[in-house]
Amino acid sequence: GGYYYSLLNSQQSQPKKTVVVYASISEMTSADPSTEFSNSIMWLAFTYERLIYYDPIQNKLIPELAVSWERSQDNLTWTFHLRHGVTFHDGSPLNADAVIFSLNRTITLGQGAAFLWASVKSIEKVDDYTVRLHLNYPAPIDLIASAAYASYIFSPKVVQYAKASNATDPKISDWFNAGNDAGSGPYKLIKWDPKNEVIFEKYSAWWGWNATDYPLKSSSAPDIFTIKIVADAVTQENMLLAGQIQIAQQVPLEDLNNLKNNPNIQVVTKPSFQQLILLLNTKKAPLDNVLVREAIAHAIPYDDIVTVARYGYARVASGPVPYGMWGHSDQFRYSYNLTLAKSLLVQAGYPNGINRKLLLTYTTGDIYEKRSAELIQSALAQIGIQVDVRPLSWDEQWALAKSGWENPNNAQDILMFYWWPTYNSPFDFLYNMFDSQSKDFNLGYFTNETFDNLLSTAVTLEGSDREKATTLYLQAQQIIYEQVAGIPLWDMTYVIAASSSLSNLDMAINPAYPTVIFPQALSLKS
Amino acid sequence: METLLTVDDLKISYKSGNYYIKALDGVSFEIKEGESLAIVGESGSGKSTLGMAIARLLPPNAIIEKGRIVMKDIDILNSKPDSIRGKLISMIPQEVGTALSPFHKISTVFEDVMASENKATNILNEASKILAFLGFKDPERILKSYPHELSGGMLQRVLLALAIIKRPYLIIADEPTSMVDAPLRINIVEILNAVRKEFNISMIIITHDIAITPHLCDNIVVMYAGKIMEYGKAKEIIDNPLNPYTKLLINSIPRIKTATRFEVIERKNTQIQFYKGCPFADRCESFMKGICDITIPRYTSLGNRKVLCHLYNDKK
Amino acid sequence: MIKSKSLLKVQNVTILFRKNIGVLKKEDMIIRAVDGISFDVEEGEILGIAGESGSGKSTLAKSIAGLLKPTSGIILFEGENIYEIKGEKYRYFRKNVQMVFQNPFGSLNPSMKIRDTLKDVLKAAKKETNEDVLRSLMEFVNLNYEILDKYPSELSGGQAQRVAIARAIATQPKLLILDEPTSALDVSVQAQILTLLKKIQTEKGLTYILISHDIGVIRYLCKRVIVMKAGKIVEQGDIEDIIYRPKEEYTKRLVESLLRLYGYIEN
Amino acid sequence: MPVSLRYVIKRIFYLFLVVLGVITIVFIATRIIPAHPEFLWAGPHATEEQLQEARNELRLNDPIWVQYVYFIENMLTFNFGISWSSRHPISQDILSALPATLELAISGFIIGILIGLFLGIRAAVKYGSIIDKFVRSLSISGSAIPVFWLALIFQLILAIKLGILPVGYRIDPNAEILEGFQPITGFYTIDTLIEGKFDLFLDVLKRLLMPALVVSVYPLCLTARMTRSLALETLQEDYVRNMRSWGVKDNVIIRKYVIKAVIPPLIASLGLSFGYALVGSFLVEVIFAWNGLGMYVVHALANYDFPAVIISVMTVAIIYSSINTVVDILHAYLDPRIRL
Amino acid sequence: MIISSRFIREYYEYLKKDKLGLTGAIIVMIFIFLAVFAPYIVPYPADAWGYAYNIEQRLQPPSLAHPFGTDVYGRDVFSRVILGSRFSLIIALGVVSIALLIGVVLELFAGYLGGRIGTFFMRITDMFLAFPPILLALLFAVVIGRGLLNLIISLSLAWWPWYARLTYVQVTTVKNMPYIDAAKIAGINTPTIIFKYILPNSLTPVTVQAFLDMGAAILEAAALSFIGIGVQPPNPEWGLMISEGWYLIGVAWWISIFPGIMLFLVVMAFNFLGDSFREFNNPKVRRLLESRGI
Ligand SMILES: Nc1ncnc2c1ncn2[C@@H]1O[C@H](COP(=O)(O)OP(=O)(O)OP(=O)(O)O)[C@@H](O)[C@H]1O
Ligand SMILES: Nc1ncnc2c1ncn2[C@@H]1O[C@H](COP(=O)(O)OP(=O)(O)OP(=O)(O)O)[C@@H](O)[C@H]1O
Ligand SMILES: [Mg+2]
Ligand SMILES: [Mg+2]
Repeated sequence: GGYYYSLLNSQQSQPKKTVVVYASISEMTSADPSTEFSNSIMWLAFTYERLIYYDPIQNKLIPELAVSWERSQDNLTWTFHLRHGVTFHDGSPLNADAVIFSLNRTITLGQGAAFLWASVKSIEKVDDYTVRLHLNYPAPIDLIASAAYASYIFSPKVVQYAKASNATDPKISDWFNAGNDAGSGPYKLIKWDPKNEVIFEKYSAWWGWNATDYPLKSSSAPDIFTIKIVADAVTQENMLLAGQIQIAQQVPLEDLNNLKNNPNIQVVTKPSFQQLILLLNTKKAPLDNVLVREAIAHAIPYDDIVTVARYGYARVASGPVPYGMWGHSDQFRYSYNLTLAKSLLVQAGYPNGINRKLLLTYTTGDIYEKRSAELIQSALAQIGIQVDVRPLSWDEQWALAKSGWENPNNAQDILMFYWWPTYNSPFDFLYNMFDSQSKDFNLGYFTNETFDNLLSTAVTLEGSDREKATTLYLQAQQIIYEQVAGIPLWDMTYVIAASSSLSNLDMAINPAYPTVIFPQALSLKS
Repeated sequence: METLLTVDDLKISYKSGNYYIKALDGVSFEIKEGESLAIVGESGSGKSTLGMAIARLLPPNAIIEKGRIVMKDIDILNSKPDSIRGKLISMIPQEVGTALSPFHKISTVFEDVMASENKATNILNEASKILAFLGFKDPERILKSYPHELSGGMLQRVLLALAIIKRPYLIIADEPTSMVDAPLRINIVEILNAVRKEFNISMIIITHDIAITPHLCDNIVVMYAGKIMEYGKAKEIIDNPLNPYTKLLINSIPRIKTATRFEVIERKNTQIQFYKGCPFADRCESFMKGICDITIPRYTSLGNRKVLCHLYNDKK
Repeated sequence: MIKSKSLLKVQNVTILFRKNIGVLKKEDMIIRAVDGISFDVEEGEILGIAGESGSGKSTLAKSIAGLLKPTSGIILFEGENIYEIKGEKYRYFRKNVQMVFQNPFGSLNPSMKIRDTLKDVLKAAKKETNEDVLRSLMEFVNLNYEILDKYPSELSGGQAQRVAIARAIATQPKLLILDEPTSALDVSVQAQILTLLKKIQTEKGLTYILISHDIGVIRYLCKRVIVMKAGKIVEQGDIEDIIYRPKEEYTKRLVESLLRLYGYIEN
Repeated sequence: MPVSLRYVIKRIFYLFLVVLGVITIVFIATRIIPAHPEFLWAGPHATEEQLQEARNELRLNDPIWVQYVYFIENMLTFNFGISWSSRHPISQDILSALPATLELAISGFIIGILIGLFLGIRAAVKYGSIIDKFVRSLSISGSAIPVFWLALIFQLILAIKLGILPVGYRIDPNAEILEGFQPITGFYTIDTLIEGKFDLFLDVLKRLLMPALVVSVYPLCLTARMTRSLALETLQEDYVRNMRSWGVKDNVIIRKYVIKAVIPPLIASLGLSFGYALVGSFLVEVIFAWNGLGMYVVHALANYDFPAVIISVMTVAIIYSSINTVVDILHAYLDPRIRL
Repeated sequence: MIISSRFIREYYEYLKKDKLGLTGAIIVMIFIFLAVFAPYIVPYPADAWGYAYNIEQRLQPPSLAHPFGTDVYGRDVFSRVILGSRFSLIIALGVVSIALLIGVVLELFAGYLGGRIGTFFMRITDMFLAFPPILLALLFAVVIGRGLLNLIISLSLAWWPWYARLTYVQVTTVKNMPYIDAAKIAGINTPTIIFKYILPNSLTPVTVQAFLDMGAAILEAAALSFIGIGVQPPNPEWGLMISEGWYLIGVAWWISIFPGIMLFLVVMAFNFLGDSFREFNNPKVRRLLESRGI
């Protein structure tokens, strides 16, 4: 024993590194900043940087890699002035070439959220630190440049590192997925085990540690930041209580009162842009009948669902655009009214309820969805609609739903899923879930020409006339509301439980970058 | 000759669920030093129970209700089993196939049997000597074997060696010759006689095989339903059985030289509850002819012999 | 003297057992349980078969009873090869050759009442199965009819063996094979069973094949005896001749030791 | 006395047959029972391309026996396909999860066997006493406890309410960064010792303790029950009575003869015990966030990742059969009567 | 037949002396009663079936109105736990009887016929025995899908080989018993021999095992439901309830503790009963037991 102890002490005599462990419910996905469109946002967001950082609460755009930007009168040209003295983790400098390389790669690969850049015609290098984007039609490039996906800038040297022939060579993707990063963010990736843990080390040469115009930082940020995959909320809570992790992404919400009373634990809540919504199969009987859809909308106990599913940590949704997002309105709530619902069903020609079990699918493993689905099941039973609630893996659920475009009768009747913004605009919600062109996510197969036209007009105005755009989006939402193409259930309030030894947590969380904790903003009390 | 063992009014039952099975019902007899006694009788008459009681090997559900067993002034039933087993009394088991642990060599068993004797002599030497005496040519090889590597006859002799290696005063052999061919039966009789002579050990031979008793035993105890029906010199009993059961037993042995004529009394179905009275009444001619009654008879001593039967109660 | 006709003919019967001891390919060890045996049994005769343990007596008996086809050789019952007959003839053979086993308990189905066991047998032989038949059968073997409603485990050894005998004679067979019918019983019970067997034989004129390792038992019932050793017939002939004038070495040794053992009792 | 080589070869050959059998059952379960195996492989609602890919991969256009031969070849060369939830080769996933499961199962198994053996012998020796009654009811009721529920209660009491033992994970989450711990064998108890990190070793042990105890319950009860009845039967054996009659002391008989007679049949049942430990650890892993095969399977189940589940089950079956083979050989080695 | 009145009477006598077995028998009887009458006796039948919910009553700790508290939907846990016994009973009976039927019938013929056919069937059985049963059940459940019926089928498919092996061993011993020879000699036909002579005498170990397996079947079904591939919500299966309550173990322990206790009690009762039944059928141990007056 003694031998080991002396060994141990000699190791500990070096100053101990500070560590923060963040438990994530889901596994990490891919590591390619151009194409990743899923869970890996959790770390891409601070390993890489965007041109602009967006604070949706104050609705403020904060300079990140770009110190300033301007758009032309016709809204078709955007010019970005890049920050000097920024280096990537490999030591190479950030300049116009790097930005152009990164954006071009993302756009050319065309995967993930690359569609955001659809308006871009070309990218021009003005000088070493100035980049100009030429557009086909007006688009909110400032918002797009600050998006959570497809907005990251990385070192062009990845071509050499990956021994690739050009920017779109799949070898680069392989190189990223082998656990390498080429970002400029405050933390660099040092271990990549996407199913178990991903570890980051502070990048001491980050420009932001000393920048005065950049608020998102802390002088006592942790040396090491670990994302640990803990697939279960109960375990996350236990580990947090035992001090084995410092931040829990999910704890059973019912436990929050206990946690709040615990001096070692803090609970941070923040409204989010994440919404749980039902998309109704508008092309399959009986839900092709708007009256039936309306009846369902009025038979759902929205408040109860929020209480049971989220223990109150959510707001009953009003329209597909979440609270806090521009273009949101409080006018689109359906009332919970069983008499109305029943009479609507009678009007629709179903006085004795529906003689077929409707299939509702949700993503397996998510307890909030599960509870919402089960409550809807028993609620709809009260107006004579039987529902078969079926949990499916996301891949399966998605594949089944997409098949509905070919044959709606084979698809589910009701699809329950989350939407959160790719970039911060009502367009992102409305287009993806309801536009007849959006075959990937319009999974209620809603087609409405007026609606489509309203959207296509509004989106071109986003960059120039925000107010006009807002009005058009509200009109579009009115159509969704009346047609009951989807039934938004609730907008989630993010709840993060963390050790009291952390401060500044509030700042490290940003609804525009869902699930991300920005470690550079954390302060670790000793 | 001095008396070696006295069994006095021994009563033993077995508890089986809610029932008590009477196994021995007031058994008394004596063995002299160097004497060999046969216990014969029906299956279930309590022969093994008697043997096990003497060797302190009764199963846990046996209840000794009454009686004493005394050997060399030691009260067998009230002393520690360890001080009796092996040292004073040993047993030779009947079933040779299961009589030794299949996982151990013969030598190990010898060592463990001798473990309590802190004699200076080498245990295995001692064992070899006895095995050699019992007719083994290569005792070392036997000691190195596992039981399943030996034949039945060899095992029988090994078991005998184990029983006598501590030089007990008495060995009890339960059915030493059942299921054995005639030539081997003779062989066993000879070995037992040799052992008895060489080591001056007394023997109790529990057996069905009455044919061997005149060759091996001085006296015979005939048992029936937990009672001794007749006791006496082996040859006298065989020549002249007194008790009706003994008569039946002797007459039931099929003869070789002359064709046998059995006198069989078929048991008749009667409503009398026999177990309260004379145990043999239901098969007894005298009872059926009304010569005697159902009550328990007393023992009658006729010289060396003792008989339990109404027919002799009045005589002498 | 009229030569009675032979009921059973055993001709050159050999029975082998194969034990596979191989790993990958077949490597067989062959046991010669019965090795080229021939003999005849006359109608009304009692034939004894003696021999040491493992000499193949039971194997031979099973074969004669039609349970075990010999590896070579034939067995004729009333002139018919018992392993080739079919249909009515086979049923005739089945009805007419019965067997009593050594272990009385083992040969009765433990989960059936005696009544049902007997009924099954009578039914199979297409005979009446009414109460009277059953009772008279019981009476014949000196058993109380109450036994009919008992299970084998509730009987004593002697009773069980009587039931087994009753079962065997229920079909009114011509040939009864007795494989050590008394060796599991007390001597006094053995005597009862043996007298019973003798009584049945005289009353019904049955033919017996009696297997026993106890020469005394054979002596009691049989005239003619076969002595077996290691699957072969060592000696056969009149029982008196075997005992007083044994020819073969093995028989001599056997008889000599028997005479020594029983010497005292018999004098 | 050595076990004959022939017997060992025979057993190994037999194991090979059993493995083929296992693969066959898996083949039947995945190809013959479902009407459209490609759906099972690619998920019931996969896109047409995914289905086509699956069809090619499974060679569904070939005759069934070609599929069968190809399937066996794949399985025997560890070509298990890709998990469609993790997108990794399943063989790689299994290989990384297996040590965790084995470490848990083996420790639970060892704890169970040792305590069970001890209790069983005690009970048999003191037949009918309080100890015996206790062991008998414990072993019967113990095997009635749902392991997953027991895990829950242990966690609730020892970790949450009392905070005595750490919960979740096989090692301190920061061990790697702060202590430079690098898994070598995947068995953390061994790895920490190899690397001479004694404090980490203690940490690993502490984390292992609770799940291992839960896993041990079933093998413990099984062993205790078997030991008890085996020892009881042995005490009834003729040779025990004989040895008593020759004056061998009771404690020698128990220590030397009874145990020796109990061990071989117990060893023969070790495979079964280990099977229980293995399955037990599958369920327990979920609750203790133990990153082993059980977690992997449950996760795969939740994601309808059938290939991953099926292959994992097959892997466990093969491990289980192999252990049974070793156990049989060991049994033959210990029982001098078995010589084949 | 093994289930003769004599047998039952003897077992009843035996049970009276075997306290553990008696306890088991009583609990099992209560359990069967509950399973049969649950829907009519539970205080909140709609809660029990999972049709209803009651937001005001959610997560109530045990009280007089809700002896086992309420769950996250405000459903009465007591009603659900009681109704859960119906699922467990159906599973136990279903699994054991289907497995018994397959295993016994298959090996009865295989064992009696022996030779190549017998060996062939035994090899097939061995293949199945190479899996720990619950994993084989998991494999089948994955293939044929979720839900109560599929769960029963999967478990039965995984279970029959155990009965098959027992039956095979038993049949091969029984068919060499003299009474089978005696029956053949008496000219009794083969079907009668198989069903009247071999079957009843081969059944004891299998029946004992079946008794013992009732609890195990319930337990394994609960385990499969626990990991989500057995009975589906909102049905009140115990394993499923434990799994649902696990999430709330910190705030509402009663949701998973009570179904767990119930599961434990019932399985234990079956185990006690099965164990006593086994000892009753084992003459060696029985003699010892009786002599000790246990
Ligand atoms: N352990 C036991 N428990 C209950 N009853 C027993 C036990 N041992 C023997 N008995 C009964 O006690 C009586 C006497 O048995 P014992 O074994 O002494 O007879 P035995 O004369 O040796 O018979 P055998 O010649 O068959 O060996 C019998 O009725 C028997 O059933
Ligand atoms: N089914 C079998 N398989 C293999 N060998 C057998 C079989 N039946 C008998 N044998 C062998 O055949 C030989 C003769 O056996 P059999 O039972 O006929 O002898 P037996 O003379 O009746 O002996 P016992 O007097 O002990 O009853 C023995 O060596 C025995 O091991
Ligand atoms: Mg005896
Ligand atoms: Mg024989």
